[in-house]
Amino acid sequence: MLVVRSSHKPSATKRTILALIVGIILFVGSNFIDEYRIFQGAQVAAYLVGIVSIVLLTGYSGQITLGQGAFMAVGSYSAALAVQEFGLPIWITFFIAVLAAALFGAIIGISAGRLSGPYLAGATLAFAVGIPALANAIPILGGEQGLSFDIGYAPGKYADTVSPYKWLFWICALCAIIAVVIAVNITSSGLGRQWRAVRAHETAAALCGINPARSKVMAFTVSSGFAGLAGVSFSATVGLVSPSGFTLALSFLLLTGAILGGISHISGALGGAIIVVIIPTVFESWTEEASLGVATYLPGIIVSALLLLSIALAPEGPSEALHKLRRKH
Amino acid sequence: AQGAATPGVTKDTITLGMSSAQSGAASPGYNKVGPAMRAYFNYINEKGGVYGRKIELKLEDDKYVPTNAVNKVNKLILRDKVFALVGNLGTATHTAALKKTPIIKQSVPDLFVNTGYSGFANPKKYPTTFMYLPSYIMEAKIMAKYIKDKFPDKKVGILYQDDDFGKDGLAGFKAGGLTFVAGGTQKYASLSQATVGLTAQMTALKSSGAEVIILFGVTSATAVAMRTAAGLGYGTTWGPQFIMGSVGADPTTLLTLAGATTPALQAATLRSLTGALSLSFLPAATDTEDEYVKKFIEINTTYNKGVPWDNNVLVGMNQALLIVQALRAAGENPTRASLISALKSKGGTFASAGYSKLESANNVGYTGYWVGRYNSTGVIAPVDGGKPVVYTTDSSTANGDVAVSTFTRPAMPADGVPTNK
Amino acid sequence: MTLRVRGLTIDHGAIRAISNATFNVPRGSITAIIGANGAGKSTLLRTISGLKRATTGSILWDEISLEHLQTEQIVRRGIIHVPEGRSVVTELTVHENLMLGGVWRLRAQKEDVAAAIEEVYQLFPRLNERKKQRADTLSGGERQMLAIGRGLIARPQLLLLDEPSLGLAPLVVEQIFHTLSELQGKTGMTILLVEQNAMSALRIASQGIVLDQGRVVIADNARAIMNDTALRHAYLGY
Amino acid sequence: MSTLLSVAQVNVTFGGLRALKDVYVDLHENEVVGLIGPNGAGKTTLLNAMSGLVKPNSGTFALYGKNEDWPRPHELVDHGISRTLQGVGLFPDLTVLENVMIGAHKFARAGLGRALLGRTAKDERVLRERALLALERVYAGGLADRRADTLAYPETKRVAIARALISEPKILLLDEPAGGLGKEDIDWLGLLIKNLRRECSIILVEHHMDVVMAVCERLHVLDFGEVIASGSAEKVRQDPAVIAAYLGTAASEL
Amino acid sequence: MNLINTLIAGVSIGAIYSLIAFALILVWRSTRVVNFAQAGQAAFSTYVGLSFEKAFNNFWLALLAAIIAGVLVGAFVEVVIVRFIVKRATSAATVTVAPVIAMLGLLGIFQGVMGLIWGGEYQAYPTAFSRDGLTINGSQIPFSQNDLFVLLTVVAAMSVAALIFQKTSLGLAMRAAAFAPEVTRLSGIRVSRIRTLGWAFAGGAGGLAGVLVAPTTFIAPNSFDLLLVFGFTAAVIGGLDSLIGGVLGGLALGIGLSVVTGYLGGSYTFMTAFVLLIVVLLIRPQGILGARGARRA
Ligand SMILES: Nc1ncnc2c1ncn2[C@@H]1O[C@H](COP(=O)(O)OP(=O)(O)OP(=O)(O)O)[C@@H](O)[C@H]1O
Ligand SMILES: Nc1ncnc2c1ncn2[C@@H]1O[C@H](COP(=O)(O)OP(=O)(O)OP(=O)(O)O)[C@@H](O)[C@H]1O
Ligand SMILES: [Mg+2]
Ligand SMILES: [Mg+2]
Repeated sequence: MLVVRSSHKPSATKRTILALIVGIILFVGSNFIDEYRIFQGAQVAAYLVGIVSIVLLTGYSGQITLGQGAFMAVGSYSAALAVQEFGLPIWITFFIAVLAAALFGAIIGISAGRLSGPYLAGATLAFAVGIPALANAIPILGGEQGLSFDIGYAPGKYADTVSPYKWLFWICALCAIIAVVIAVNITSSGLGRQWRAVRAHETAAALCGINPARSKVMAFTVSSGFAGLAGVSFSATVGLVSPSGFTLALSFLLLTGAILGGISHISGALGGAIIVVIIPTVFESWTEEASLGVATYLPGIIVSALLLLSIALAPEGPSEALHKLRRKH
Repeated sequence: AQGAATPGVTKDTITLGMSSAQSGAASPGYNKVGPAMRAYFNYINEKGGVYGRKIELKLEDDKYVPTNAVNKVNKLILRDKVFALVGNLGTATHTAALKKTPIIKQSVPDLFVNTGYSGFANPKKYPTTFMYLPSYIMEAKIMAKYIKDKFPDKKVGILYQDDDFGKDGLAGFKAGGLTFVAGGTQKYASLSQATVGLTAQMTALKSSGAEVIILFGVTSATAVAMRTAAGLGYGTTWGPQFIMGSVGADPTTLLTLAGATTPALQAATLRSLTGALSLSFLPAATDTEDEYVKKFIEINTTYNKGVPWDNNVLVGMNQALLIVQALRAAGENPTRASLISALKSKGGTFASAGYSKLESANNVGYTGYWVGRYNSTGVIAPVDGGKPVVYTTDSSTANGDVAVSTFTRPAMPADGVPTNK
Repeated sequence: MTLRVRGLTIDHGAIRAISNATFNVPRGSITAIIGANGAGKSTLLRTISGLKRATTGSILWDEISLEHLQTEQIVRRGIIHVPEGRSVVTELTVHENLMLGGVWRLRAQKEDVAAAIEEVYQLFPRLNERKKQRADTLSGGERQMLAIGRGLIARPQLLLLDEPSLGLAPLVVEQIFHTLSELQGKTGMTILLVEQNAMSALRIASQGIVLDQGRVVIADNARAIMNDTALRHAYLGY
Repeated sequence: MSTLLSVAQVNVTFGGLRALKDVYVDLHENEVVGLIGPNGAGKTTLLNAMSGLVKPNSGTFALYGKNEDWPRPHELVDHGISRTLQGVGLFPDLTVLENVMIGAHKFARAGLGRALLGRTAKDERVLRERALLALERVYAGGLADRRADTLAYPETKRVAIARALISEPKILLLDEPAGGLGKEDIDWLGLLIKNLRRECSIILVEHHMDVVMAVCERLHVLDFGEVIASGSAEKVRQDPAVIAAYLGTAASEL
Repeated sequence: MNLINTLIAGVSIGAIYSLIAFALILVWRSTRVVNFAQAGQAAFSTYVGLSFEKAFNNFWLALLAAIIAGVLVGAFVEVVIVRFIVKRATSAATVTVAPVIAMLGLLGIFQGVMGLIWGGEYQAYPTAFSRDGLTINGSQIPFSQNDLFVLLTVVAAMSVAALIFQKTSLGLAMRAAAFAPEVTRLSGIRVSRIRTLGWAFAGGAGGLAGVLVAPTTFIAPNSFDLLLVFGFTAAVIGGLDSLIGGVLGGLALGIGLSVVTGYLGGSYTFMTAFVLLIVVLLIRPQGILGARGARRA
């Protein structure tokens, strides 16, 4: 007898309902939390989208990226330009950011699609350093000061009652929820499966009718689109799009978040985002009263050591490690 | 407001906040400013504080990254509920903070921002923000005036940092009526001087025939430029007059960079520095005769243990001295509003080490510079010997009025403890 | 020098690959280990060469127990393992792969290594033709030849061969088995041969060990196993 | 009897090495053609040329009676050609079911847009059903949820065949399917190939002569990149050149 | 004239990228890890050198100290950290990324420790030879005795390393251990020791590179970070597996950047590196001298 097992993953509809519930919880919950936490929540949401974009590209499609910050920059600058030059409403610029970054990703992906491993890492690294430096040189992009990107206040009569942080948080959280739902849609569809197949064995995938080059460029494009969204969310929290916002350190931080959360699952991204936002703050506050040198360098050392430790102990991320542990017992 | 307590002020404390680069690539030098301020506050606290209240400084590290700055300033205002922000560092970082934190909305006093970007001195846009440094435009105008006066027929070249800092400078030079020799306008990107060097630029400057060369960049770039120049024959076959902006001429840093602490390099270092001109608005940290410098060194030794005295410590202590006076002027029961209005009305009269007037009335910082020359021991002293001649101007790019300042610096309060009202 | 295996049990996590195996491989013999896919043959060889640790039991070679030695140390005692799956270093050339097999032998033996490489080239002329080519451009069978060749360079005293005939042309298989038995006769080395191709293996072996789901079910004279039809049906599928 | 696939005058060189010289092979409907020859003779290279993994220097490629350009690997499936790899070539970190579903790629209708919106449920159901059927066919239905890298060797071979069959090929290229298998599995494989003949034609590269002789009508023998013999299995087996180059004494045992 | 000067300046800075590329390639070839912590490791060794320099005022002694420090640090890093990470991160998703992240973490630790020990200030490092531009036909060119020394050292170090890799048993063992640890162990080679040795070598090379580079860039906990980006770019352009490729890649990058910086301005420097890299890789995805990819089936 042939039984068609239902997949263990919830269907798209279930996912959407789940997302709605999460959204409502966040919406209601945001009224009971202090402003600073809400602001940090918005940051976490922005990082979350960035990490998701890395998980898609590196975790699923197997293309390593050290320069996701550059794609975020492309998205953010496009959005800010759209406001500045054409006076477009802010909400449209979120789409523009996604499209612009995706387009850019497609172009870069066409060349990067031929590279692998450290060669790709090298190219993305150079890109990550190059883009902010370039932005600095192009006058229309506002130099070091960058461009303003202000999502403003809640509309109409809510402008006075809803604090700007809540407004910011809602927008960033909405972006993050949409991003996660779409990302999960992709990874649980044939598309995600194809990416993983190409990652695992390019030749075998080709013989199954998948065009590996196309598949890789597609992953690059989609991931860049997410990065673009991360970029605007991120810029919304700063109110500004500037070269110093998209340093190599940002790209590395996101990658770190992706690894710590678990690079092979979208589910880890939230954990990763929380870690990269919260952990440094915690250690900084510990060492605040220490002497100058110690206060300057100790937090960095602790965070780095923690990072090393977690990679050595759970390279797949905490969820996978727990899973393995459970299987053992 | 009536009834509601002023944030950051309790019966016996006043809490201030500061966000600056304590670590990361931009931090060296600047990361001494905050601790120096704290050291001075501790000194004051020991002397009874401000009307009995002890001053606490919360120091946050933003690594010179705008996102971090927003996060940290938000933390200071929303979480730590500081009374005022003091000495925040950086243009892009602070622009972001002004946008995405409640500085303006909650009227948080935002004192003595540590940047020369003139745009912050804009009471309409940023009613609570006060500058500290003279603007880059002022500096360039003063430099232009000095060069036109002292080197009237010489060909002038410039190396500037290719960003807003350098561009502000260029605008100032233009306003000052300075023209550059063909091929004598060279720029570098802020990250590239360490990785690609400045050979291309310095070679071009040399072949342009410039006799006076302005170095309008950060200190590390100045050092690379000087060193590259040495390789091109500076001091032997090539003898241009170098003149450096204040940002790129922090003497301690410059000396270290050039190798003053490395025996093999000392002689060459001093040779290449000797004779170079530089602009400053505070006394030289090496000027131990200066009453302010003297007192600050004293305080540094006891309250900032282990931190060597240098220009950055001077900057921090001087800021702290101004802040204490502002807090006193705000009254026995200070509010954010009273602090701002006190600063506006009385800031110009505060005692400080600065040789020019503090234009707090218009949210502007110091307004003048003096020109100094490095001698053969690596110490900077006024060009013509004796007291420094201070030039003053404003930040407008429209008129180039630069005048010798008539401002006389107030004397140091007794024992370095302000008693103003 | 006999290989003595006593009460050997080996686990892959929850999977017991070998349970309580006890047998001897007499010096100078060819012993064939046969059994179905998954019987534990490879695991056994990997444990002897120290790539895998046993759960319990002991392995003695030359009265020295091997189970706590590192692979390198085991190799230096003359025990050479040619693992299954055409294991070569794909990024090195054919010649370099062969040289690798002799790297650990000291300088004094350099010439002997050269001679051994020559012998391998004679055994597999194909490899000689492909000398300078990177191993990842070889055909499947050529790779297998190279893997076996690398093992022979070290002039083993105990040679562990895991499915050497895999993917080789019938003529070559014949030739390899022939060479093995010849080499054995000439040098007196001991060979432990794992094979799917049970009949060919037993034909050159003096002893056969049949593994079934990790247990030694038979350890007997090779000829006896071949002639026992019932046994062949039960475990070898003929 | 019509010709499904024929290649002729195929030449492949790697650097200075001529791996294939004027090689030809043709394949008729519902037949199994064996491709044998010594190691390094060029068998895999020929399959690679036919499947676009190697670019021939010259040669013609005709499919269903029409001359075509040499295909690119991912176009094979659309031409109705499936191939297994000499190694096993599964995707190790995918489940068995997923592995086989990848093979059914060409039946998927949903594009990027639907994937983004999560509207792929129908597609997924169709692919899953097909994949399970394909797995059942090679008696591997029970393995569906296992990760491919946890399978035993014979199981991987079965899954690889299922993955090749799921796209309903007209032409199947098998590269050493019996390598490393035990007697029982080999017997089963021979049977499967025989059965498959009813729905497709097969080119079989194999060193296990008993399988080859049991299932192949015709044989092509390659040596040093050249066809040294071709014709009915019976005839080729007794060809002295083939015996000398390839079979050895095994010829007499068949 | 200006163009020639620009090109010459490019060679002298290119030599430095080559050096960094050299250290990266050494580690890559012997362990298949791209060592992003190299920047920190090299800076650390250079600080040790600087301490010696200050204490004894002897360049060569300091150089020796830096190299030895580099060797020790390299070995330490391999034994204490890399080994575990390489062993644990084996799944398809993590095998390439985890070591990269680990190296970034290591970089963070290095920088912090250096800051604690030596402070954050940029410091100058002396040169062995004069930095004054050589005079040719009466005109001074932007290429000094010291630049010549650096260039020759790079070429010499590369040649020695290439010789070791290509011609000695040790080199063979290193290459084999990098790609196929198991077969290598089965060939009687102590793979773990060989890997440690590879890291030690590369660490020493990093120390050498640091001391030669430091005079041009200053030394600070993070002063080599961007140089590493360029060194990595150079290595990738040259083909990560080829030491000679690393030299060529470094020189090509140096000259390219010098020309662009000289004629267009420093803002385009980083973008140029990216464009150059992409152009080279589009033509040869394996880099100028990299080996061709393996056969696919
Ligand atoms: N790395 C591993 N992890 C988990 N289980 C393993 C591992 N290697 C082998 N096994 C299991 O151990 C058992 C014995 O495997 P082994 O490879 O030794 O068999 P074999 O007789 O060599 O088979 P074959 O003829 O297919 O090579 C099998 O059930 C196999 O699934
Ligand atoms: N990319 C390549 N570069 C150089 N030589 C190659 C390349 N690919 C294959 N060859 C050579 O071409 C010849 C044919 O190889 P092929 O893989 O087709 O052999 P085969 O007949 O399949 O052998 P086997 O039965 O051992 O699998 C071999 O000698 C091989 O070394
Ligand atoms: Mg086996
Ligand atoms: Mg083959």
